Amino acid sequence: MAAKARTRSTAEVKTAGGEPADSLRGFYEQMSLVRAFELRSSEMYARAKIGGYCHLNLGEEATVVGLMAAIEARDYLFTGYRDHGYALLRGLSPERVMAELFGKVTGVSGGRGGSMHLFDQETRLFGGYGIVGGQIPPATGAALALKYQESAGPDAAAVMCLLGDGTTNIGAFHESLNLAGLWKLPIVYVIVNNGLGMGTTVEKASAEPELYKRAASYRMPGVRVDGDDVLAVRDAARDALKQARETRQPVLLEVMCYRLRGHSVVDPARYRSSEDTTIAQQSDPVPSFRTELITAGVLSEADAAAIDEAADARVTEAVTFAEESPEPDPKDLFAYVYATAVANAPSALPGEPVMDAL
Amino acid sequence: MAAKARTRSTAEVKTAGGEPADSLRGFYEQMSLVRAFELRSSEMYARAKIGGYCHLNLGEEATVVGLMAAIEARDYLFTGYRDHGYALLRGLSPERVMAELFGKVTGVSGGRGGSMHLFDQETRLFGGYGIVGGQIPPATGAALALKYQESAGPDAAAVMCLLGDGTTNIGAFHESLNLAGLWKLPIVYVIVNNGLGMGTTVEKASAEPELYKRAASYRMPGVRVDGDDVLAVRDAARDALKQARETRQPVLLEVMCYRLRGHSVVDPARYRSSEDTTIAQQSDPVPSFRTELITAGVLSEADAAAIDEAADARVTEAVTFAEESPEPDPKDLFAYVYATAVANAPSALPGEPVMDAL
Amino acid sequence: MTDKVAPATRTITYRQALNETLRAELEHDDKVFLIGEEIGVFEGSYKITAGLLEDFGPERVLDAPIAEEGFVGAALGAAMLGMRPVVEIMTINFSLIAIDQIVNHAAKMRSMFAGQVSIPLVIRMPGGGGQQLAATHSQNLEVWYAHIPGLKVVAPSTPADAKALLTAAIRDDDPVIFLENLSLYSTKGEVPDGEQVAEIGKAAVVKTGTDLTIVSYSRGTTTALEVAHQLEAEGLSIEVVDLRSLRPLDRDTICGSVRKTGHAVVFEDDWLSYGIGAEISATIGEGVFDFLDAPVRRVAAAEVPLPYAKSLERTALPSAADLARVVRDVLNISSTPNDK
Amino acid sequence: MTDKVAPATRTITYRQALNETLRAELEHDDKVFLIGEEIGVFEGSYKITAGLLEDFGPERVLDAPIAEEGFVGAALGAAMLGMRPVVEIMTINFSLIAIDQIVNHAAKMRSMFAGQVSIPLVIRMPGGGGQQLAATHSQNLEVWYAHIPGLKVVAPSTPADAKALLTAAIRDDDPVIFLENLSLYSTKGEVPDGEQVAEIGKAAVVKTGTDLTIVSYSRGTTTALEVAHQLEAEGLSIEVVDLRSLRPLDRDTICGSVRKTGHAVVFEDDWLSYGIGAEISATIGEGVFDFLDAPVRRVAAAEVPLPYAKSLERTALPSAADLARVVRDVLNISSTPNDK
Ligand SMILES: Cc1ncc(C[n+]2csc(CCOP(=O)(O)OP(=O)(O)O)c2C)c(N)n1
Ligand SMILES: Cc1ncc(C[n+]2csc(CCOP(=O)(O)OP(=O)(O)O)c2C)c(N)n1
Ligand SMILES: [Mg+2]
Ligand SMILES: [Mg+2]
Repeated sequence: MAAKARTRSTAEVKTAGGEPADSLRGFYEQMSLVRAFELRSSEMYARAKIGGYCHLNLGEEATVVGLMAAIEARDYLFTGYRDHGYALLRGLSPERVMAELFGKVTGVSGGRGGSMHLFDQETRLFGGYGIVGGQIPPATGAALALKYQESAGPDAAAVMCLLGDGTTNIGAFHESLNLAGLWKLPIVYVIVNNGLGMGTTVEKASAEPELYKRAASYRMPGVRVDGDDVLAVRDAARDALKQARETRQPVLLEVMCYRLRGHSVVDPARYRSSEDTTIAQQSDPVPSFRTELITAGVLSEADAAAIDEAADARVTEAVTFAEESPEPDPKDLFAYVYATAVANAPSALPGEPVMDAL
Repeated sequence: MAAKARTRSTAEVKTAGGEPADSLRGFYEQMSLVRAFELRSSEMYARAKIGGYCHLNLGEEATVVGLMAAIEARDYLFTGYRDHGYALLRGLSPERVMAELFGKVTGVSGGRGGSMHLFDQETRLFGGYGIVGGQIPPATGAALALKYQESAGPDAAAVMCLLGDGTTNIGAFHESLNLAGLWKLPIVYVIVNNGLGMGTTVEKASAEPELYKRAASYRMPGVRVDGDDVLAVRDAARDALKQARETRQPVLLEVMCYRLRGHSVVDPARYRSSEDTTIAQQSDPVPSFRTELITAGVLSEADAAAIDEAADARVTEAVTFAEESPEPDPKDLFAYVYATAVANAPSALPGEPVMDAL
Repeated sequence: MTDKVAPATRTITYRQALNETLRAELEHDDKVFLIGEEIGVFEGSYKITAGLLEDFGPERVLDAPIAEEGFVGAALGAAMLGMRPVVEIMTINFSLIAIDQIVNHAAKMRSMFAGQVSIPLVIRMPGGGGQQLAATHSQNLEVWYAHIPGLKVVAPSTPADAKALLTAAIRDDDPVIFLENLSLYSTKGEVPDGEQVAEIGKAAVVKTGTDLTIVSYSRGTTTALEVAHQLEAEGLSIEVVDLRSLRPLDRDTICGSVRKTGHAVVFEDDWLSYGIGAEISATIGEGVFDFLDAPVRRVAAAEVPLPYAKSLERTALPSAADLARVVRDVLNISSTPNDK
Repeated sequence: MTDKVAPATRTITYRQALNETLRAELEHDDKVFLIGEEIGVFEGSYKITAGLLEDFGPERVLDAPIAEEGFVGAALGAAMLGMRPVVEIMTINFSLIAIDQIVNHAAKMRSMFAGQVSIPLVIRMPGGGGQQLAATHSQNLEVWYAHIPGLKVVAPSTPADAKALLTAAIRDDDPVIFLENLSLYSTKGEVPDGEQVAEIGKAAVVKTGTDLTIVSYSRGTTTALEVAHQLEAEGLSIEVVDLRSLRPLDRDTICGSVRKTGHAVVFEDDWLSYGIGAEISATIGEGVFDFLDAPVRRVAAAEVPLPYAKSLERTALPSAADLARVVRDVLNISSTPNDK
């Protein structure tokens, strides 16, 4: 019902709204890459190449592409554990992302973080966090650091902090948004509202399910946008980032989208109603964006097919790279525990006498 | 400035608004008792009869009296650490409250809780909590239990949960109000907004300093009332409790008042501007309510003086009782650790061998 | 365990034992209710509560938003009014968000209010590594809870103990931390039919032996038994003490065993320094000093945030092979006291 | 401590040493900033930051709302971008609200992200009982932090160490938990002038002796020294080891001392079971088993939520008298091994 209200009619699509064909084509390429990567991740998980938990962006591709089109290279990005697509579009190679999922030393986090903990200092992808809401205070602090380090203005950096709808109910959300509002920090909090936190609907989790309204508790603008509309997402995010960087006005942006499959790869999502599943499938942004671009004459069927194939090939290369990469060397187990070396740091392996290991 | 806006002109006072003289007189007696008790607590602290932290309701008497006039005996009350006045008006004898502050076995919490942790099962004063915000989740859970235990209606019980303005910025506030809004729990959250959390003003602590507005994040009514106006407080609280007990609609009620002195007995509050101090003193509800009642002919000067003297005498009795009461017996150190006895429960005193104590 | 005459048994998983016990207690006492994230519609992240929402309805099986501090504290408040909530925290790692309510509130209220209120609250949560869940999702923080007066902390290692300790925990009038382990859920064991109520605070000698005592708990006990049986083939007689309860700690049973064997090794899944094994070792050192023929050794996890990569995870976690090696070491050391 | 040639010294309080060090580090590095509740306008709940807001302004001395998880996490985030935040949590009891950010995030990030980010973060907080602050405000939870890889945990006992360890902590590129103690703030000691940078991870023998080693830290060390001096009058020669760093733990210094004295007592303010002393005892038991003439004993707090009433509080907390009694006990036991 709430879901239905969010269904977007193709008539609203803005492809004709002056967006250059190149850019549209680029967006489709990105969506196609994320889709291909996630489908392959699912397959690799089933083949036990990937372990632990693995959460996919399937169904959220327009949101991922729109947000990543808005963020600048100088900005910092913090996300939850559903992070593959963002890492790819932040500029990390599919090879290094897939290698991380495989737990290989060539992975973005050296194989130590896995799917939930993608991090890259260079592209300012500042994690990948598995504890619900855990990313929100550090993201807020990154914005605080920016305030120390540079002045507001169009060239200033900002922080984008992604979180799920279910995550808005945790204390860290409240504490952090209050700090940002109080201290006027350059940060945009983006609620990727896919309607579900595992199996619980927004309506069963949030007393105020129109989540953008929660911004008012912090005198912060709250904005909601259709997450299946890549251009709308990009524009809303760009706008929010502009406020953050130019006037230090933090913003809460809610992006409405759908999760196409289960919460994680292993979840068959039996709890979902068939109506809900149908809506999610009908709203799938990848085929619908494809159709739109073809209808608008931006792509031919053949172009689109070629893009999809290229994406798939790219992911195949990534899998090969991941497969062939070495695992981290057990000798390096203690390598990164401390940045400043310290006397008596533990280095015993299980069963080693405590005194010998000194 | 924000403080000025809260100053109440005597013209607004509702003493003439049909409230029976007896009831008004009773309120003054209560205010006078709280005032006398708190002044004496301060003195006893200075004389080292009271230890630890000691937070007073000085300046908040109209709020205390108004709230306690609204709550019914069947309702449950949870408060923070600034709890003496509430305990007194909940019906606990000044003797047992003072004895608790003195750390005596006759105290309401057996001398184990002290000033911050007043608890009485019989009058449903459910604590007294020293961790900021710590009372909010349990209070919410008490309301959940009520929902299991009885149906809504005018005779149903409800929970009143008191908290300070500074406390609205902690995660537990957000998580709890969301649960109450979501599950429709019979609870009234009362923000006793005295403008300060220790030395920090509301404006420096809360991005949205009009705290009652935060109710909107939980689709909950938010109400603000003048805390120097005992009748207004009582009426607003009664109204809120009515919604809680009859329709299970939780309410956030903000009561605007002033802290007359420092955060705790030992705080000289040097950080307060003289303007702010002046406003607090001018708004002092005890002398102004006294004057109002005398002006309205409810009390004569002599009546008022007699009430103040009686309150003082009552507190003197309490001090004598507390002085003469015994300290808890060290032999009872382990008495209340567990309700269900259990094998091997620790009972060693410092330095006793672990094995002997078994 | 109760000492009734041997009831009929069935072989079921640890998961099923928990599920059946929750069901039985929901039936047994209408003050019991379950609360936690995804325990209803989703049937629990690890499916411990499968079928319970359907049979008991949303009041008795209450799905909570992601708000550990809020809903754990709410369960505590409900317990103050006489309800008997059984909380599921999805894993022990997330309990850090609720720990103020658990340690500063649930554990302290009864004492602080001089016995005027009791807290019949159970908090169930699994811990443990080895599932490639990486550093934040693989912890064994049981020692934190075991350190806190006012809590009771149990950590069953078998389906039968899971049943009997969970029943005891739910019927206990104090806050009980009930520690499960991800890698135990699918393990099987014989479970007696009918009501079984364990005595909290008691360890068990789960295998007798004369040469050396292995002390362990939860997942570790299953490995300890495996190693003990394997070493039997080599002619070593190993006793295994399963702690079952971390607080209170049954020092008599531990020391009684080591007094007999003269040798002890602790096997634990947490980090070595300041872990559970430290207290066990200290207890043995103090309690049976004169009977100890060799230093107490601890086999514990390497002190690193646990990495995701299998190669590193495997290296960091204590294994049966590590335990067997240390047991042999200790027994050698005792036969030639000067080789260290 | 540094090994420069004896600089001039002044006798100041522990509080003043902290205050001066914060001032010096704010001057020394403009990436350093202070954040915490009531540290500015109010000058700190315990006045450690007195005068700093006035001199460094609200950007360098940042008053935070009551939101421990939020502002501790924010400090962590600022550290990720190269700032060097020094957080004050009003007391260790309130750190429970922030502990997910400290343990699940600050401690793990560097490892989990393969060294791509460092966390130069200091979290200062006092602990300790004895002030009649009751159960929720009197805890010594240092063992929780000491158990966590990725953190460094220090607990200075003197004004000089407070200065040198705080300087080291602020200049260290890892998260450092800096443990203060309410009852140490007004204690005095000689503090060398000029820059002093301690080596984290090293214990110190603060008094030499030959009969028995007392191991302690923070407030406990002051009591240990007092008792050691008092027992000297009775002809006992007591060595005192001040741990200074709880993680890493300097096992060499502890074991080196006990190897010499053959006897050890741990004096600690936390609860006995699973406390700091458990690890010290286990370490000694394993490290110098063959040199130990008597069981290691622990003098620790009674295992109750600490009551407010003075009569009970005094009974529950370990005192100099308790320590002296146990030291005598241990030395007697060693002279007549069969009396236990
Ligand atoms: C503190 C904490 N509690 C619970 C979990 C388990 N958990 C992982 S994801 C999730 C649901 C989050 O939903 P949402 O915020 O909507 O994000 P989505 O998965 O839909 O992207 C839960 C409960 C966790 N990781 N951390
Ligand atoms: C979690 C926690 N953080 C900090 C403190 C220290 N503290 C005690 S009272 C207080 C201020 C609370 O202010 P407010 O909520 O406005 O209540 P008031 O004292 O004004 O009644 C603070 C910071 C605490 N007790 N608990
Ligand atoms: Mg979601
Ligand atoms: Mg206040």
